[in-house]
This record gives sequence, C-alpha cells and structure tokens, in this order.
Amino acid sequence: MTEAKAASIPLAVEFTGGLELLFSNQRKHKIAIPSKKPDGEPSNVGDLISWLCDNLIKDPRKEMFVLDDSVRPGILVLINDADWELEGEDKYELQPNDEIVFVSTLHGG
Amino acid sequence: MTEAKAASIPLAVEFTGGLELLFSNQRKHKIAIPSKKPDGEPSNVGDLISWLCDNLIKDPRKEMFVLDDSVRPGILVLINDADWELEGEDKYELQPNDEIVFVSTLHGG
Amino acid sequence: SSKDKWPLSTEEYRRYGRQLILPEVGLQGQLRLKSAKVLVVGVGGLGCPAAAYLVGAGVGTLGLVDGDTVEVSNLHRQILHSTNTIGIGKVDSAVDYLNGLNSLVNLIPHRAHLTPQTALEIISSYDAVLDCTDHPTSRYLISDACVLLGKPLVSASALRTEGQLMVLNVPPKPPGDASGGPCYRCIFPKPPPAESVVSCGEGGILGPVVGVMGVLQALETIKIIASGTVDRADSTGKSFETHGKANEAPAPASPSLLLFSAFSSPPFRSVRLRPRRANCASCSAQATITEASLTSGSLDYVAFCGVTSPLDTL
Amino acid sequence: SSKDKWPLSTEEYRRYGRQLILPEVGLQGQLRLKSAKVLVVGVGGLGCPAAAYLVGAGVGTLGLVDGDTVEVSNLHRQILHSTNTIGIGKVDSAVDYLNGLNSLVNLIPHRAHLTPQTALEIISSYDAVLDCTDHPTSRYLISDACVLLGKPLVSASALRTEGQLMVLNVPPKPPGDASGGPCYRCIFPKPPPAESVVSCGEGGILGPVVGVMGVLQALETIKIIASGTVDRADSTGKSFETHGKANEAPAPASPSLLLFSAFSSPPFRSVRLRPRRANCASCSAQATITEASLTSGSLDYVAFCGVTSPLDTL
Ligand SMILES: [Zn+2]
Ligand SMILES: [Zn+2]
Repeated sequence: MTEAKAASIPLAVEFTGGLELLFSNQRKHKIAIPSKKPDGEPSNVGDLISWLCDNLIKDPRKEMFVLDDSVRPGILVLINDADWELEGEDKYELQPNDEIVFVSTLHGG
Repeated sequence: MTEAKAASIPLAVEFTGGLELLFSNQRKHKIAIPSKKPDGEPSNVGDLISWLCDNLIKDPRKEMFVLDDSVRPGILVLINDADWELEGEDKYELQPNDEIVFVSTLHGG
Repeated sequence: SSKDKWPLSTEEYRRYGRQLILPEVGLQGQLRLKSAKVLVVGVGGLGCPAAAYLVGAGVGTLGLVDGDTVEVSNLHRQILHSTNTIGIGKVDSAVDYLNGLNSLVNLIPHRAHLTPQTALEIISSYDAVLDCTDHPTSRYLISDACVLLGKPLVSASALRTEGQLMVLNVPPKPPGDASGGPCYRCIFPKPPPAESVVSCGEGGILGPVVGVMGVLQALETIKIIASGTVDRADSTGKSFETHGKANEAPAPASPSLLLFSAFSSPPFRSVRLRPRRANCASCSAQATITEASLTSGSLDYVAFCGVTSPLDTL
Repeated sequence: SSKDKWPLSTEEYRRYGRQLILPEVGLQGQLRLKSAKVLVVGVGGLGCPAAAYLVGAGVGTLGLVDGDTVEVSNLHRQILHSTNTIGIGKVDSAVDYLNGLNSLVNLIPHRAHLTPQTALEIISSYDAVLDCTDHPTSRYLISDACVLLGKPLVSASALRTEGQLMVLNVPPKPPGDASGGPCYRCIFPKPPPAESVVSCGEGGILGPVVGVMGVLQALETIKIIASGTVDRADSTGKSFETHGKANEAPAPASPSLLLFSAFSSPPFRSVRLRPRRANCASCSAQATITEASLTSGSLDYVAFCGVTSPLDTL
C-alpha cells in the first residue's frame, strides 16, 4: 500500500527439495535486501541470488546452489508460484513481499 | 489500491463438494455485488449469501444451500482460505477480490 | 524395550531403514510406531491404502473395523481386496494381504460395524484412530468416542472427484481444555440434512481420488505417532498423559482442512479451521456427551443425522 | 467394439460402475481406458500404487518395466510386493498381485531396465507412460523417447518427505510444434551435477509420501486417457493423430508442477511451468535428438548426467 522510500525490499524466500539443508535446514526465510543495486537500478532476482550466497547460505558447498553465476542445473526458481522463465528469469525486478521459491528437483522413486 | 466509489464489489466465489451442481455445475464464479446494503452499511457475507440465492443459484432446491437464513448444516464457508468462524461469520465485511468458497462436506469413503 | 542396546531386530533395521534415517522419524520415531496401536475404522476406499502404508511403516498393532464383505464394485478402489476375496469379510480379506506385506505387525480384526454400544470399548485399546467410514452417523460417533477417550482422530472422506482431510482432537486434551484440537462437532455442530448425504455408491468415486486421501491419512497418523504427540512407550499408558517433547514434537500446526479436487486447478487447497468451540456438545466444558450417554444409545446417532435406515452404514 | 449395444460385459459394468457413473469418465471414458495401453517404468515406491489404481480402473493393457528384485527394505513403501516375494523380480511380484486385483487387465512384464537400445521399441507399443524411476539418466531417456514417439508422460519423484509431479508432453505434439506440452528437457535443459543426486536409499523416504505421488500419477493418467487426449479407440492408431474432442476433452491446463512437502504448511503447492522451449534439444524445431541418435547410444545418458556407475539405476 505505502510505496515507502525504504532502502530495502521485504521478501519471502523458501528452499525445498533438500536445498534447505544448505540454509540452516530452514525452509522459510523472511528477508529484506537492498531495493537498489549500487548503480541505482532496482534489484532483480539475480541480485537476490547473489545476496543469498553472501548472506544466507550456511553450507560451504555454495556450488550446490550456484554454478557459473546462476542457480545450478536441477534447481527451479519460482516467482510467486510460476517458473521464473515465465517472469524474465534473473532479470525479474523484485516487488515487495514477492515469494521466491528455490526447488531442487527430486529423482527418487 | 484504488478505494473507488464503485457501487459494486468484485468477488471470487467457488462452490465445491457437490454444491457446484446447484450453480450451473460451475465451480468458479467471478461476480460483483452491491457494495452497500440499502441502509448504507457495507455488504457482508450474509448479504452475499442472500445475493447468491436471488441471483446465482439455478437449482430450485435452495434448501440444499440455505436453511433458516444461513447456509445449511454441512456446508463450510471459507473466507480467503479460513473457516468463516475465524473471520466473523456472516458479519464479515466483504473486501474487493475476497475469495469466498462454499464447501459441502463429503461423507463417502 | 527401548533401553536395550539394539532396540530393534536386524530384520527391523533392514525393513524400516529407509524411513529410520529420516530425522523426522529416527530410531525414537520407529520405536514409537512399533509400540503404537492404531485403529482403522472402515476397510474401503480410504481404509485400504491407509492400512497398507501403516503396516508398511511398522505400527506395532493395527485394528481393522468393518462388517461388510468384498464386492466386485469395490475393487477399482479398495486395493487390498482381490477377485478371490469377493464375498469374504473385508476385514479378513485385508488381514490376508497385510500379513503378507509385513507379518511383524499384530493385526486385530473387528468383524462388525462400530455401534454406540461397542465404540468406546474398541477404541479404548488404541492410541490413534482413522475414520475411513462413509456416513455422517459414524463420523459423529467416532469423533465423540475419540474425545471421550483422548485419542487423536485422522478423518477423511471422498466422493466423485473430490476429497477432504482433517486431523481432529490433536492435541487430544480432555473435554473442556481449550488447548486441545477441535473435534468433528466443533467443525460441524449440526448434522447435514439426510437428503444432502451422497454415498460413493450413489454419487460415484474415482479410485485414485479416495486413494490419495487414504494414503494421506496414513501419513498424518505416522506424523502424529513418530513425533510423540501420543506416546505409549514414554507414558504410563493413561489416555490423558499423552504429551509431546518440546524438542521433538513441535506444537501441531493450527487445525486445518485439506481439500482435494482432481479436476480443479490448483487441485489442493489448505484451509484454516477454528479451534475448539466453547459450547461444543462433545469437547467443551459444557459438553453433554458422556461415556454413559454415548454407550446407552440415548444419543441416537441415526435419528440425529435424519437417517431412517439402520446404522449399518460404516 | 464401441458400436455394440452393450460395449462392456456385465462384469465390467459391475466392477467399474462407481467410476462409470461419473460424468468425467462415463461409458466413453471407460471404453477409452479399456482400449488403452499404459506403461509403468519402475515398479518401486511410485510404480506400485500407480499400477494398482490403473489396474483397478480397468486400463486394457498395463506394461511393467523393472530389472530389480524385491528386497525387504522396499516393503515399507512398495506395497504390491510382499515378504513372500523377496528375491523375486519386481515385475513378476507385481503381476502376481495385480492379476489378483483385476484379471481383466492384460499385464505385460518387461524384466529389465530401460536402456537407449530398448526404450523406443518398448514405449512404441503403449499410449501413455508413467516415469516411476529414480534417477535423472532414466528421466531424460524416457522423456526423449516419449517426445519422439508422441506419448504423454506422467512423471513423478520423491525423496525424504517431499514429492514432485509433472505431466509432460501433453498434448503430445511432434517435435517443433510449439502447441505441444513441454518435455523434461524443456524444464531441465541441463542435468544436475552428479553429487546433487540423492537416491531414496541414501536420503531415505517416508512410504506414504512416495505413495501419494504414485497414486496421483495414476489419477493424471486416467484423466488423460478418459478425456480422449490420446484415443486409441477413436484414432487410426498413428501416434500423432491423437486428439481431444472439444466438448469432452477440455484443453489441458497450462503445464504445472505439483510440489508436496509432508511437513510444510500448506503441504501442496501448484506452480505454473513454461511452455516448450524454442531451442529444446528434444521437442523443438531445432531438436538434435533423433530415433537413430537415441538408439545408437551416441547420446550417452550416463555421461550426460555425470554418473560413473553403470546404468542400472531405474
Ligand atoms: Zn468439539
Ligand atoms: Zn522439450
């Protein structure tokens, strides 16, 4: 409602499919990240992923989350319950209270 | 966002558990009902139920939906995914785009 | 006993290894399952898959209640039975199959429908109950008995292409304790009019729809038992000394109803339910339902639900 | 044939009556099920419940693919098998049970894992495929084969307390037709690093979690067949002449992924997936995967997925 001049943007981030093991074994995280990049552009999902690597991941095996500057193969990124490829992938500009889910595909049966 | 002076309030109404059979066998309905009662009070869920009986129900067996001025026993009313008893029951004042679901309990097994 | 160095047999470690290694189960959870006695009321479309997964998971004792015999029209969804057991009691047909799946489980047949006269006595021997029946009369009876006896109740139903699931009376506090989970009467204080009650025989049912609900009942029951919500192994055995351990059994989520609709998008919806009702006839401080009134038949579940046929509908 | 006055036998009307009376199935849907040939790849935690409900529902022919034998550690979740069939091939163990449930269904055993050399030949005989395997190598292989042959694919997976379900290649249009449903490679163009792949044996699995996903696979398959999305009875039999009838088979919902997490609230989440990928190696106009390249082994699914052990992981 209030388009605040806040310097940060509140987000709901969730990890499932085993990815939560990299993040203190906690699935749901309420976080706030800077709303702008250093160059003044609004933060996007790519910036969120960098922020998670710098601030939230607890496991040293970061390559289980990020490889070659994007999420590793086998992880789906969901923006408000849609595959991020429907929303612009890492270029999607974050909105307050967006729900971003990182899902590692399962293979068991 | 826009607190319009609209005379009507848009709602998403859904019928499940067999209740859809009373409503043209259609589960999801996008409707708009008057935002105020004749006395000027804001419309509530009780008013919505009356409106549905007057305007949307197609089956003559209205007693399968309403009995003694409320929904019949065995129907749960959900307001934005919560039992209406958590939200004030029929006195809950409708907000634009509220999602109201009427569920008939199932007994089969 | 859980004090031995190897509390499970080699066969049990091998059989249950894939669930034992889960933090949500662990050795403690497996021992709780092993010491648990679970009652499945109704061995139809819900009870068949529920019983299969409970027996697979190694609950120590499983009771089965049903007075019906297997019919060919059951077999598209009642997957414990078979063409060879048509005409045989459903309970015996199920025991045949379940014993083959896991003979370590103690199976107890109850070859008649639950009645107000038998419900308390039967349910009192168990730690958790699954309502897999198909009529409101039995649903109110089972819920009332579970409240009086302090048993968690996992209740599901299905019809046509839809299903519903609720975990009731969890935690299973005595009547009048508002911190207990709501009962069936809290959610549905008045029974539905008889003409609104449609059975699977009349309305039809898609097999996997009721199957999903039955499997989910087994899952919720395993979660309740493994987490220590009811813990026969740790308690003195008295119904109301059930307890969870703060570090192992997180307080149960607020009560919820799971709705499933096979042809809707999205197919599943979770809904928040109310807590116990302050004037509930069964679980409140003002409860009017007692062991005596229930057993004596004075409650007349059949008339309450407006049904004129005999109570042989479980 | 469907032109007779009584297209089903009395036994079939009685056995399938509870689903026949559903408008979503009806006589037409039951006849489509009866004429359908369905392949279940993997007879483990997913394949067991999926096969049970498909056989219960009366698919005409069910093929079962698996090269493994039953082990005691399977039995907490692989409910078609039994203590008596430990050591026997999973396919044969399943046929025993399924034949007892419904002897009207023609059961076809395939007693070896699917390989690039066998996948196309086996899958080509069927109308719909369920991926009930447990490794990415088999998931890419099955998806590629289904795209090449124009078969709908119902794919599920499970691990620990979670499950995932996707309906792929529905509608099953030829490669290059953007109106077809996405394939596994559209969603996951690159395989996961080998060290991120965890099996149920390593990670553990709760029985009803994988059970729910398997039952849902049966449900999605029944929906696809009964609606006429693939219709052997009505078509000339050529793969790409599959079609839906406007008034009976509504266009399939946009592609979605169902996520299940047994200890989360809410436990189910539905997610919108992308359509076909314009540069997909399998289903796009630029596809590089052909019947010849797949069968010849030049694709090397094992190396693709970074696995060093032999491809015996289905
Ligand atoms: Zn109550
Ligand atoms: Zn593709």
